[in-house]
Amino acid sequence: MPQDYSYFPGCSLQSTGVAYDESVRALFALLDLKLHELPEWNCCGATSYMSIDEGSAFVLSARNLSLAAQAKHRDLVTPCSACYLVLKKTQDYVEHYPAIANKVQQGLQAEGLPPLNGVQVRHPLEILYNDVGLDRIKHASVRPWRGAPIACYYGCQLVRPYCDSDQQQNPTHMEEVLKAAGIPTVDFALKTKCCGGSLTGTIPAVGQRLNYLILKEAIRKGAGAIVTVCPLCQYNLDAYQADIRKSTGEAIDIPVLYFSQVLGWAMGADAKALGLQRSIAGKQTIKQWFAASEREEKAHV
Amino acid sequence: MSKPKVAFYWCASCGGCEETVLDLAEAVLDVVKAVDIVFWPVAMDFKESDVQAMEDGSIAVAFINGAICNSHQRHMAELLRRKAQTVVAFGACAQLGGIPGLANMNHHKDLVEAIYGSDAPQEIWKSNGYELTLPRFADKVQALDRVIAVEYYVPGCPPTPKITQQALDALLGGSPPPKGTVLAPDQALCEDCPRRETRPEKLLIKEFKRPHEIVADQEKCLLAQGLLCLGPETRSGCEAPCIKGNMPCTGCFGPTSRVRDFGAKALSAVASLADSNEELDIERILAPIADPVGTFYRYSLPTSLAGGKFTK
Amino acid sequence: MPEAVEPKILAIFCNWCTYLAADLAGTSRIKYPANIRVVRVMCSGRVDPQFVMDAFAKGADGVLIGGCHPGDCHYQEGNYKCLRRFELLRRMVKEMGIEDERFRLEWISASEGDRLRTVVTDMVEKIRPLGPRQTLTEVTQ
Amino acid sequence: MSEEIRTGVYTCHCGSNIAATVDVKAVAEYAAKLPNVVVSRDYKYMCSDPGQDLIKQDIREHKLNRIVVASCSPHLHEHTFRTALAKGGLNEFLFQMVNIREQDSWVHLDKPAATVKAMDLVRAAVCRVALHKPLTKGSVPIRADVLVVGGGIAGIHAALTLANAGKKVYLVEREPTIGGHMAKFDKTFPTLDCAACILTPKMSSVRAHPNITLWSYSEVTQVDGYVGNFKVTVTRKPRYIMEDLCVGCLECIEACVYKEGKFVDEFNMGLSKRKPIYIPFPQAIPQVPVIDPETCIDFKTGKCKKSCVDACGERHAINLKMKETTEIIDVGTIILSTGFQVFDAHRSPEYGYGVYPNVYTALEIERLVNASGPTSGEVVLRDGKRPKSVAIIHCVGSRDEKNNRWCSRVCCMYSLKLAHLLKEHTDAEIFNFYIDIRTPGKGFEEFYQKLRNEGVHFIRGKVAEVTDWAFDPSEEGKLVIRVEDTLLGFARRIPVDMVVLATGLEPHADAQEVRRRFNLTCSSEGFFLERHPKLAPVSTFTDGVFLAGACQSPKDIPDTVAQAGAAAAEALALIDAGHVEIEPNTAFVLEEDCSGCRTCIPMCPFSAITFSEETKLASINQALCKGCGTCVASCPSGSIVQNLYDDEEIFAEIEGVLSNA
Amino acid sequence: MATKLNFSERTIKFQREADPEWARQVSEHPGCEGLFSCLQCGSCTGTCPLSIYMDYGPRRIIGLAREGFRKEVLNSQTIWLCASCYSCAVHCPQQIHITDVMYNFKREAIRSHLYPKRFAIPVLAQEFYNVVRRNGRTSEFLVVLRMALRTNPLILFTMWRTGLDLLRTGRLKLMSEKLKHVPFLPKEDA
Repeated sequence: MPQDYSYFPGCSLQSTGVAYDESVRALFALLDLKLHELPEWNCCGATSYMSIDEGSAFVLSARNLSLAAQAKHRDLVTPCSACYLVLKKTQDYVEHYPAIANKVQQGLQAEGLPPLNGVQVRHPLEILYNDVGLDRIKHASVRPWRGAPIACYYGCQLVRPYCDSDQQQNPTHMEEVLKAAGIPTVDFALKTKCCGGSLTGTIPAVGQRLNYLILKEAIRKGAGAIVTVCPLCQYNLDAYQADIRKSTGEAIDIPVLYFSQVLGWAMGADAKALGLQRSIAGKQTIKQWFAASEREEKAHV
Repeated sequence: MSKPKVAFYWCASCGGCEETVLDLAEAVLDVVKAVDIVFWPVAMDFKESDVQAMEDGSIAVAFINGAICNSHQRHMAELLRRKAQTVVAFGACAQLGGIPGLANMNHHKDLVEAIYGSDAPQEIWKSNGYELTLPRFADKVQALDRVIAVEYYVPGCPPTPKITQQALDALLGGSPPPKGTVLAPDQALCEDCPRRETRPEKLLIKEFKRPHEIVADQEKCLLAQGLLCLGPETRSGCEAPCIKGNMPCTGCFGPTSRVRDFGAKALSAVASLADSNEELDIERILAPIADPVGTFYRYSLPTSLAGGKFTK
Repeated sequence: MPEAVEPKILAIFCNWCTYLAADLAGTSRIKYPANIRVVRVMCSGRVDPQFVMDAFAKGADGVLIGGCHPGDCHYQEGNYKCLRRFELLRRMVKEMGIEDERFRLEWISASEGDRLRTVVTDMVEKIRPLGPRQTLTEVTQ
Repeated sequence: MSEEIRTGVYTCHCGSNIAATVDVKAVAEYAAKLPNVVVSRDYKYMCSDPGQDLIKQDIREHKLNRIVVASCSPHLHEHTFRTALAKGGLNEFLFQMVNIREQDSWVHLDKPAATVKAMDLVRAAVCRVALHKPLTKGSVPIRADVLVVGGGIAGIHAALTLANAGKKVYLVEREPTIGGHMAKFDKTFPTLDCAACILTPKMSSVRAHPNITLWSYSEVTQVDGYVGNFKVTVTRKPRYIMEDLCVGCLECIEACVYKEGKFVDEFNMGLSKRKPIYIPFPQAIPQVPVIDPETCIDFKTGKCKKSCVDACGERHAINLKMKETTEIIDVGTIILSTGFQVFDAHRSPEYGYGVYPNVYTALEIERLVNASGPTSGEVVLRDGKRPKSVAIIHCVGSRDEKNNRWCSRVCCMYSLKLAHLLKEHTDAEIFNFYIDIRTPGKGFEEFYQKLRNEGVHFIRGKVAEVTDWAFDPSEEGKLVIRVEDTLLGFARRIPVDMVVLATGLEPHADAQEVRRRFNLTCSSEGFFLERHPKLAPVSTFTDGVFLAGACQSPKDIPDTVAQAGAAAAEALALIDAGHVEIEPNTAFVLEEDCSGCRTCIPMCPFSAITFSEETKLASINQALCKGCGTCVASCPSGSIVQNLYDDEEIFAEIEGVLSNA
Repeated sequence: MATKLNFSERTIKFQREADPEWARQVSEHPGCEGLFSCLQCGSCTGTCPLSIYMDYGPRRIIGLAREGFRKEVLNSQTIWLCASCYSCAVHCPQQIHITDVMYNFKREAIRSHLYPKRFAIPVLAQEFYNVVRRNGRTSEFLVVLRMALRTNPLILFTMWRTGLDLLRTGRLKLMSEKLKHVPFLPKEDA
């Protein structure tokens, strides 16, 4: 099992998703896994870019893969689901379409970069499931869970169409990992439904409606919080709850967290190190659930 | 009555075939008694000019050993062809191309350069004010019958004295065999092998060995011990001296008349014995056969279907 | 530059799998390059390395042997014998100057008309850039 | 051999099949100039009577002694032309066929290149045929006994047909009873006759027929030999109850220490429980229970009071020490009717099978509506309630690149049938979701019309998902179908109580093993491959082995029965001919040349080559040799030759193909 | 409620309005190969979370495309509403990469200027593209700001609360980051 990974945070993890970056780093540190951030990484060439210029979108993405091919560790971790999909898609298209491979090759050559051989694109969840394993997670989890059951929300990009470790239509790794850490979960049918992506900004009526459906169904199934694997999902579900309350008149206020935050907590990390203060919705719940026990407080002093 | 005239000549070969004639021992006296040797550069002082002076067709049998690899050898072969009624390709080199024929895996220019480096002799050679014209290399080493018509073949590297004696008897006797005959039995060596009985009925091989790797059992079929013995592929007639010496047959008597390409056929038979159906395992079993061309075409590359390396 | 001559590939196919796959490609109207010439034998186990040497000696630009998948031989094990010979023969043929691309053994079952197309197309595409081969007679002259 | 070779070459247009891509005239003109060619003609259809007459006539008039026909695959018409030669007075093997249709005109677009290819192939054949020798076909006698593998409706029908014709039949079935899938069905479409009513009499006839030996709970584990004389090994699993002693009173089941069923009942698709000692269904044949050692207490712990043995009493039919046995039988022909398996609905997770309890497969519904099923024909949900609305989703696992590409052919009709039966039993609102409705059988379209008139909904659209996501209060507690109604052009959400998945048919998981055991080929989807899709639909490439039923492709009961009859007829035709002709392409040792090296002996998979201790030579038993030629290729001294595929013939063909036109 | 009847709209298509050659070209683009194998089963539209807002939905877009109705496809709002969640592609029984087909249409629509000028989605894509080309990375703040300015500046007023929340929780980066070395990128020959 590798202990060292190259790390590609992606643009979102530097702004709206900064808590994701913090918590993944904290969680990996607790598990003795080292992340080596790629130097000078660039935008993955995601959705919006792809809509304009396919050729250079693949080059952009390939540039990161190529940086990883140069790096010491060929397992490239990216927590952002969109980045994960684009990087994997790039590998797939370069492999299957000679025309795209040529274009990418030319782009890399112009930059003096090597071809993208042998890089394995990984997601932290999949690393926890496959490399760390449920057993170790169980042993590393020291804090009993004090909150309500959680709805695991995968969103779309991580599980399809390039996902090869979990089931595309009904993924279960997040539930299994949380369960191993002693965190109860609820099942809900919308766990891979789209959060609306950038539509929340461009056509709020549509985008926020999708968020509303997901939040509502999770609550209907008895979840006290939603846990995500994607910075955009977290942002959409978290940041617009006030707007949704206003437009629907329903009192929805539910924390939307990253799986790395709740797991990090179970393994004893500090709330601040996990960026738990950065959530917008469900602030009261977060305060209750993630208050360190008195004994821990004392130990700290 | 004048005795039939016989000539011996030596082209590209090691000289072993000439030795065989001497190895007839006392019997050579009978030969000398029966025939009149008119040309034998290795043993007697005749010159080319003496042959030139002979009438065409005046030699009864010319025994030519060695392959043809340069212009002089070709010239001599053509000369003897004119002077002789019957030409016998004597020994593996003349019959099949022989060991010199392995040169066909390279271009002769490369070979010369590898051996002599920048000092390679030129066709016109000047030294101390003298000038010498050296024979020119042929593009390919050839067996004798690719250069001149040949009536008979005596196989072997070298032919054994016994088979040589039989050849002489047959040719000088009253009823010579049909032209084109290889003067040895048309069956494979196993027929004659002293270890024939010890070959298992269903022999398959898990591991091929090279002779230096094991001390071979003196009685048992060598192939059954994993040694690559080409007896099953090779024409008999030698009476298996190598095998009696506990060494596997390397195929100097060449193929039977029903096989077009000794090397390919030998490869087929040998590889078929690899005892596995798994690609990687088969590769492993056959790996000890490090040099298939040298192993299977040791004596016959020029007369193989390929004739040598396929060049572009 | 010499005129580009289309490579000619000698294919030796077993009667029960690969020859039928070629028939199926026909009935399915699957298109592939017209560079192969099929000689039918009953089993790939019948393929004598002499045939391969002969084909290359006569100027074939490639030789393709087609047999049933491992375990599927109509005669139970003939394709394994073919595989054994091929493993050694390809080494020898390579030593004699024939590029790997020119000599292939492929398992193609009777239902794989499409795979036949893939194999033939791929082989032709890989041989074409190697240029034409000369026959032995051309070399020696 | 001083005979003058006089070859006739015939190039076929095959209408425009060949002529459209190959310049047939040019090929014929080219062939005329080849060595030994005396006559070269082209003709519209060489396989037609006038085409064949042309050959016969030329043989007489031009004293032809070699014939080459360039047309289609030898697998199609080699036999036709050989017969024409024989009728023309020439040995039928002085013939070579050139395949310029399947392997030339149909696969190439470039006419000049295809024409040159045809010329190359014709030249090769002309070179080769000159070396052909006259040969005589061999013949092997056919044993009259037949093996039928698989006791579904196909196997039952084939076995009865043969047995009625007086042939001895071995019927081998892997399950404890015959009947196959049909035994599980309730009604059959489109006539709605009860499956049991038409099947059970046939099952009883199998048991009663003096010519049929029925081995249930048994599997064919090895097949040796060839057409006319197969040696078949059958492994008989122990059922722990002696078939010959049991009278089928079933008192042992009653007496079992388990008072109620406790284990998954396979026959009822897990909708009910059975005991460790059980009979699959009341009309099972043979009418003999079976003990499942996986669940029987005595097998697991050795501590059972064995009340079943007591109940059997003096009959002593229960033998807990029974062991697996093997039977070896000799048969002349084999009919394979091994059937199909149902697509596993778990593989389409979007439909929630295994997640939501009220999602059923069609076969489960067959049991549910069946009067002898687990609920005695009462259609109820898992909680015992009657469904008020039912969705039937078509094409589950079929017509889908991710699962099975093919149309399973029976699902449309059985879905309509289940729609009718469910409507009849529950009066629920029924929704059929389909991509295309396929009803091309006798009475099928009429049945579809009847269903429309019954008020069943037909919504054209592949269901996207089945969830319990209640978005609207009307959806609480229901299963919600989300689908685009493609004819109306909008997405719909339809809440239902029950979902039925019309799962498709696919080859058995072990079809590949079975195929190898019987030396068959599979088509790309894994069903057994017939010899020719139109002209030899029940034959296979292994002579003497025939196919019946869904092991060849999905089919409904009428087609299955028809095919089983055809397979039986083919077997009978062979048996009644008494013998079968075999190709003379065997190998033989040139004894005067053999050195006795024994290289050939392990090459032969049929043990046809033996080494004689007297002569010290190898020899090939012509009856055992199947003509693969592997020994020929490996004989180190070239002392084995093969008819029709001799070295010289192949060398000539290679030379011909590689010389340039 | 009375509906006003309107007889001036006709819904017939003449074959001259179709461009089969365009359909063929689309099907040759990487990822779009499956175009012609579509069964029109509707599982894409059925599973699409946004199809209920679309004018055609993915199934009909595929149908229009393979018949060559270029104008209808490129002018549709369906292609812009696609959020690229790949649900259609995963469900498609013919394994058509519908999402990639949509990308292809989006690019062609932008190249051919076939979208409403102030339509936020393509504008957002363009701004994203411009920022990445300039800086090597994106900046959410900058992209959204520029998109709003180009489409409907008033929208910024509805965003103030979210912006404030983000600022308060340290999730809004006002300064955009620029790589030391911005990668050279070829431009698609538009």
